[in-house]
Amino acid sequence: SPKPTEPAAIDEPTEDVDVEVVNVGWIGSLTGDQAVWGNCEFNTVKMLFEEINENGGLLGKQINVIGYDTRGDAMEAVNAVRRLTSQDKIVALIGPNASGQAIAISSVLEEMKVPGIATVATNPKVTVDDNGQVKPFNFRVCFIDPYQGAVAAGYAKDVLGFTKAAILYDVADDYSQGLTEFFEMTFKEKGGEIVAKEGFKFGDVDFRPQLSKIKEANPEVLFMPYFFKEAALSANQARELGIDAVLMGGDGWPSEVLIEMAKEAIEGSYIVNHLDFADPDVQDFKATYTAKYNLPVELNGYLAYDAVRVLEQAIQNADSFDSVAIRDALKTVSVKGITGQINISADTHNPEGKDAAIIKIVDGDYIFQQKYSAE
Amino acid sequence: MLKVENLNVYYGGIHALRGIDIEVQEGQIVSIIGSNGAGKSTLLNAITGIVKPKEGLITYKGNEIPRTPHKIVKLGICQVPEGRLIFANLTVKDNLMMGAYLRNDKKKIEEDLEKVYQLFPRLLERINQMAGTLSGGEQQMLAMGRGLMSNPDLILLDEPSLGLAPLLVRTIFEIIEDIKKMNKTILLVEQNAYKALSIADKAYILEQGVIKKEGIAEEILQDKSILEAYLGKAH
Amino acid sequence: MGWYYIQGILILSGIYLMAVLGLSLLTGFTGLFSFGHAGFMAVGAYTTAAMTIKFNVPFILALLIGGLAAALVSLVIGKLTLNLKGDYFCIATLGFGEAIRLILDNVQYFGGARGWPGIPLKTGLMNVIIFNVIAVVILVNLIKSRHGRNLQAIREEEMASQIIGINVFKYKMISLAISAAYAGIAGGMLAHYTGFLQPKMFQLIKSTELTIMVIFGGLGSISGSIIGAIVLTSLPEVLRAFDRWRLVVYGASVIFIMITRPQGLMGGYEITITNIKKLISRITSLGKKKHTIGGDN
Amino acid sequence: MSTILALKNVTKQFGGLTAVGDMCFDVKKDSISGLIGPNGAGKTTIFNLITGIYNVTEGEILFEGNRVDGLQPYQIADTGITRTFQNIRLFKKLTTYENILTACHYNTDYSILDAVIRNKKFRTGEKKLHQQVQELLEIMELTDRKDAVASNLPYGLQRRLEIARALALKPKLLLLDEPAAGMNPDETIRLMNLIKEVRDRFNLTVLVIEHHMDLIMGICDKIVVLNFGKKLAEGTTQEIQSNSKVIEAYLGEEDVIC
Amino acid sequence: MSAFLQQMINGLSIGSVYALMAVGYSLVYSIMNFSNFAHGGVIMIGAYMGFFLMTALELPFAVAFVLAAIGAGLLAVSLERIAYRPLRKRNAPFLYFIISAMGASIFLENIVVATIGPTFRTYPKVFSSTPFQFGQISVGRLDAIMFLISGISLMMLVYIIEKTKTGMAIKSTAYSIRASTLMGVNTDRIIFIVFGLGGVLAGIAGVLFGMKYTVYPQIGFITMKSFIAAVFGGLGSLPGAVIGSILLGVIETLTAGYFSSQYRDLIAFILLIAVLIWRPSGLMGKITEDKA
Ligand SMILES: Nc1ncnc2c1ncn2[C@@H]1O[C@H](COP(=O)(O)OP(=O)(O)OP(=O)(O)O)[C@@H](O)[C@H]1O
Ligand SMILES: Nc1ncnc2c1ncn2[C@@H]1O[C@H](COP(=O)(O)OP(=O)(O)OP(=O)(O)O)[C@@H](O)[C@H]1O
Ligand SMILES: CC(C)C[C@H](N)C(=O)O
Ligand SMILES: [Mg+2]
Ligand SMILES: [Mg+2]
Repeated sequence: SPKPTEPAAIDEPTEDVDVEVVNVGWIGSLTGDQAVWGNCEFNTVKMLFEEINENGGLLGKQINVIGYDTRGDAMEAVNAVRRLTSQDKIVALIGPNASGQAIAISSVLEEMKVPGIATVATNPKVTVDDNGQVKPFNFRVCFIDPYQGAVAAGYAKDVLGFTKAAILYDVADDYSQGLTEFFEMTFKEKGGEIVAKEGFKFGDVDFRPQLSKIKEANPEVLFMPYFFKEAALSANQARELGIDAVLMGGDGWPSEVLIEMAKEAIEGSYIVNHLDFADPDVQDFKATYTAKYNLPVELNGYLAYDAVRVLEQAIQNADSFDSVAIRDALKTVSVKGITGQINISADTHNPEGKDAAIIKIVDGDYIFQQKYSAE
Repeated sequence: MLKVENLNVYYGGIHALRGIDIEVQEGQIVSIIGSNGAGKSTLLNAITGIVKPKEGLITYKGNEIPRTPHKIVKLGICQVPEGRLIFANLTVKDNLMMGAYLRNDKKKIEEDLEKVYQLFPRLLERINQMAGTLSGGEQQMLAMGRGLMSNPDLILLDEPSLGLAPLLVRTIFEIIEDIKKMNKTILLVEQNAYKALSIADKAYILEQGVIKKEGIAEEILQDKSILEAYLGKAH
Repeated sequence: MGWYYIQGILILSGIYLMAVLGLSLLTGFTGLFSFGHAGFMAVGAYTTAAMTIKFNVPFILALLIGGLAAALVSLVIGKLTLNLKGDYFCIATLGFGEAIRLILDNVQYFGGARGWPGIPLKTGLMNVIIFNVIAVVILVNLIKSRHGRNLQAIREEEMASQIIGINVFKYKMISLAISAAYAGIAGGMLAHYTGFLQPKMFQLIKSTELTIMVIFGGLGSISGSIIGAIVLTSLPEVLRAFDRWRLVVYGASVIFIMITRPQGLMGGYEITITNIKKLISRITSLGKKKHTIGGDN
Repeated sequence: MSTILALKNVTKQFGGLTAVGDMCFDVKKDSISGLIGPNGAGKTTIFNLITGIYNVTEGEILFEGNRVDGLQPYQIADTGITRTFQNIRLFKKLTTYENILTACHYNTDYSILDAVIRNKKFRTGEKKLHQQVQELLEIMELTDRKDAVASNLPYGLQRRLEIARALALKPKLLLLDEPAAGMNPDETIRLMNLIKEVRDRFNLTVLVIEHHMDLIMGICDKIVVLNFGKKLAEGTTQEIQSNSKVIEAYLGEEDVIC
Repeated sequence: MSAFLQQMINGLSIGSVYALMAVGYSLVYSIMNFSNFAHGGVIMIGAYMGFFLMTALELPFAVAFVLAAIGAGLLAVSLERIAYRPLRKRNAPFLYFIISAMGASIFLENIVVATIGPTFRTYPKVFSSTPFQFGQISVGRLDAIMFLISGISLMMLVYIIEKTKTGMAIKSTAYSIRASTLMGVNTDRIIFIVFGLGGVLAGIAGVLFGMKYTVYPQIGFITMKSFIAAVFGGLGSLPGAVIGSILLGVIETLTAGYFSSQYRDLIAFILLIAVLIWRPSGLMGKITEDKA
């Protein structure tokens, strides 16, 4: 796997921002369960800024990307952002690749007044605090979980026609909890019934006690809003226990690893995704990336791509590398990304009106079904 | 049978043995006496390889002894250590069986076990007790018994009478003489100098890591000046 | 390297030092090994944060309340486990430490397992230093008193301590409670330094790190603990340049220290004015020969 | 002379084994009494019972007329009983001085808070302790070894240090468990004199376990003989020396050499 | 009823995973008297060895399995040489061993991250994933195999320790290396055997664990549970380790199944503490009284 840039290679950053090189930060999982994603995201960010640099840079300056590993850990993420904002003097941050870390770092970004663009962190609290106030320096390029949960529930109920759903979720993860909450809400609103709801904790590998309980409840669809490793293990164990419900997941699923680990178990499952991987719009990027890194593009790559585009646009609009100016520009950015048109809303700092893509796993492949949007 | 030449042992900066020479003939009882801290235990430990001498040669039956204790034991040398070092977590019986660890002659082992029980009937009574809960004296008996179980040719005894009741002290010395009769050789370290000298063939007096006197045990026992100088004025 | 960054490392070192000082009392001077101190840190951290955020208590006061809360929890734990021997005590504390974390995992009021972001940043270099100076003074004075000697007697030989009239259980309790209070305050400072709390921060590995620091510095040496805390807190930061080899190096160094210098850096010696004087006179009398502090092997 | 310690029908069982059975005896104030008997007779067990390390299975132990069985060891030390151990138990890594100083802790009562703020109470208290240590070091002739680490002391001195440490408590009753074990005859005699001296100086009562008969016969006012956890005999040295049961079970026929 | 039975089966199967790990753990504890926290690391390496032998070298499962077990045994033995022996020669207190072991475990985990990479790997399929079906109740094939293997290895170990001379030497070495040496025991060899056996067990556990779940650098983490199980049963007691593991597995499962899955781990730790308070040396551990 590719090596992240060595932070040691960076020369003493000068206090003055007006130098030839400007630092942009990235954080995410380079190790740990989601390393596949984090690495792809980091690679993407580096690749795009290299391209930008080759084309003369931004506002006449070269961009240097500094990235740190969070091991998927919220605390590490906080430490890394502290270092990026204080020592490395970044002007903006891209990442991290999960809500748990994104929520944890949001207050540091606020304190240091450096804008951050989350890639795939879908939990609402990433950009909005408990009181519904928007966090001035936190942005994202993906849709959010109330939407994602509603799409999943709506599709399960309205399109697939299931009325009895069960949920297994990760209690230690903001993303999983959020998605569960919104799935449950919509599914019930639509007249469906949640027949079982069971939790586990990040790090668990055995889900059979919970699955046995779920089996008793006899659901038609089992919603599994968490990441691919746990998804694969729990899918295998569910089948082993004789659960034949249709499985359904969120954007935590799409990954080669999932198929590799649980090909048979997840056959025929549905996923709510950010995009259709076969969309002609994304093929260019896919090709360049694969040519450069000899690796497939993971989900995060596409959103990281859009995050870079959004940041690029904002810097140009701001015509400055001042963090606050970039923040102000971000509030009104509108660019055509590869996952759709991205219009950041000044009220929520989320992109408005992005459709979700429903994907079905057929013969070990992610097959696009339709764009679906919850009303 | 056993010959120690120019043995020097150090503990860090402490020069515990300074050029010791001793010789033990087959079938003899050789006593080593000397006050606390003279280096008696250190000498025995050096012979069995527990402490590594800095200098010196130890030969057993004409060959230089190996360096690791378990190989030395295999030659038929057995130490009944000071402070007993019984296996507190094993039963009395298992402790005795550990003594016979290197032996494979089942029958003979059973016989020897009987013999030990005869010598120390108390051990038979406590056969399944955890050795750690034995009284001090009982532990001493066990250590002796365990030593005998290895059926050694040369047996090194480090203060075997320590903490024993008077009657038992006598028994122990009788046993030592019995062992000698079984054609074994004994190197005995004792505080109880009179007893030790009276059963020994030969004796060494060790003071501060140096051999101060050696000779026929009986002669030393007669020599009032030596007794006063090295063994205290009590007698 | 910016001052802000160095300051960060110093603050973090100071925070761990606080916990290490407490653990040093327990481990170095009382001979009890705990693998549950992360649990006490957690209690302190969450209590302090709750005080400042939910009840608007001033920071310093909140820290003290956090320490107190940890001490109280430790008393309950001590009552149940201090009679256990050696490794079983160690394991029981491990169990308690993990239990505290797992309970916090389920306290939704504090964000549960997902964590608690947005804690105000109040821990600064100044208050960390002041707290540590006070902590050291208290510790030194305690150790150099009959109470401290009683603790050391317990470390050396428990049964003999009983026989000379030391209420072993009570003194172990005191030692545990004080060390838990230190850990609790450290936890409170940590909460207000990172601005984010998550039960996962207080896993077993954190307790281990604290113990490693104490042992690294040398059991029974306060100056050793201070050096241990600072060196080992900054080490992972310094090693960041090693990227993914960082923790490999860290793990290897831990083994290396254990097998080469198991008595720790200071080996039970203290840096005091008299010792320094002694050392200087020794160095001068030795001429140009190089010498390390604390001398002995 | 009044009774200071009394054992009344004391029994101690380990599982099925009765280590001490129905034991009764008194110790008179200011006396030196001996406790002898074959190995495993239950002598050390009796010490362990008196000092609260083991709980009695049955019976009562009275010290100065009050029950002490059931108390914790440190509470028993509080009442004025202390001991030495058959297997030396010093604070191994502390110096001679520190060993004694620690044991002196009784003689001052400043609190932890006093210690932390180093007030007057603390300072006068500490001063008193250090004086006491000096005295004890002199009496026990340990002054020149005061900075030696306990575990490096020769065996004989370690035993002496254990006694010094016990004396630091200013006990009323001192229990010595084989204080002369591992000592040569000369050292044994010196120890004997020391015990007498200490008894007079500190107004102590002493109960001693020994297998060295010179010592026992030389200093004891009274001797209790145990066998198999039961009392075999009790009396003066002459009585015991001529008691045929004792000779048979313990002393043996011939004249015993220490 | 069938739901309950299914949960019991789940519990037994989780318990036998713990048991496989706990037995090796306990074995080392029984002789070295310290908790070898590096055991988890050895399990992890064992799992990787099995994986690479099967995928990169395309060896048949049985061969890979045996080689991985041997490899893990060798690793454990070398760890002993490097990280513990110097301490042993110095009579260091048990805590130093624990710390050294933790260092080793950090080292092993991260060396894998640094070299092989942090992603997890999936074993090729060896056993069919269709479970044995008994009416409503299903028993995974791999589970049955694991249960069997834990049982067999335990019996073999108990036999070695209780019935052979080597076993007695293991026990005596556990108590005092010095005294054992004086009995003619080659204590270095005994320790070699113990670590080797512990390592082999770890290797077996690793491969089976990897097949059942996946292989990733943090597998060692799960050994925390087996460690609890071992304490539970009484450290150093092998049957205790197995009984503790099975109990823990069942209790955890029942907690998750009938109470709340969130409290699963908490219950485990509370149980640990309760057992220690009730029986300070675990269910089957020996209680030793200090003798003055
Ligand atoms: N492990 C050790 N480390 C340091 N010094 C030691 C060690 N063992 C013994 N010594 C020292 O070496 C010297 C000789 O000790 P040794 O035990 O051989 O004497 P001894 O004649 O057996 O005495 P005793 O009659 O008390 O058993 C003593 O000064 C002792 O303090
Ligand atoms: N904790 C224990 N568990 C079981 N048995 C014990 C325990 N402590 C002592 N015993 C037994 O009680 C008996 C008396 O032991 P004790 O130590 O009191 O003997 P002693 O008279 O001091 O002998 P010695 O003179 O040899 O020291 C012994 O048989 C011993 O095995
Ligand atoms: C990569 C994504 C699955 C991350 C997820 N949407 C989150 O917010 O945590
Ligand atoms: Mg000796
Ligand atoms: Mg005794």
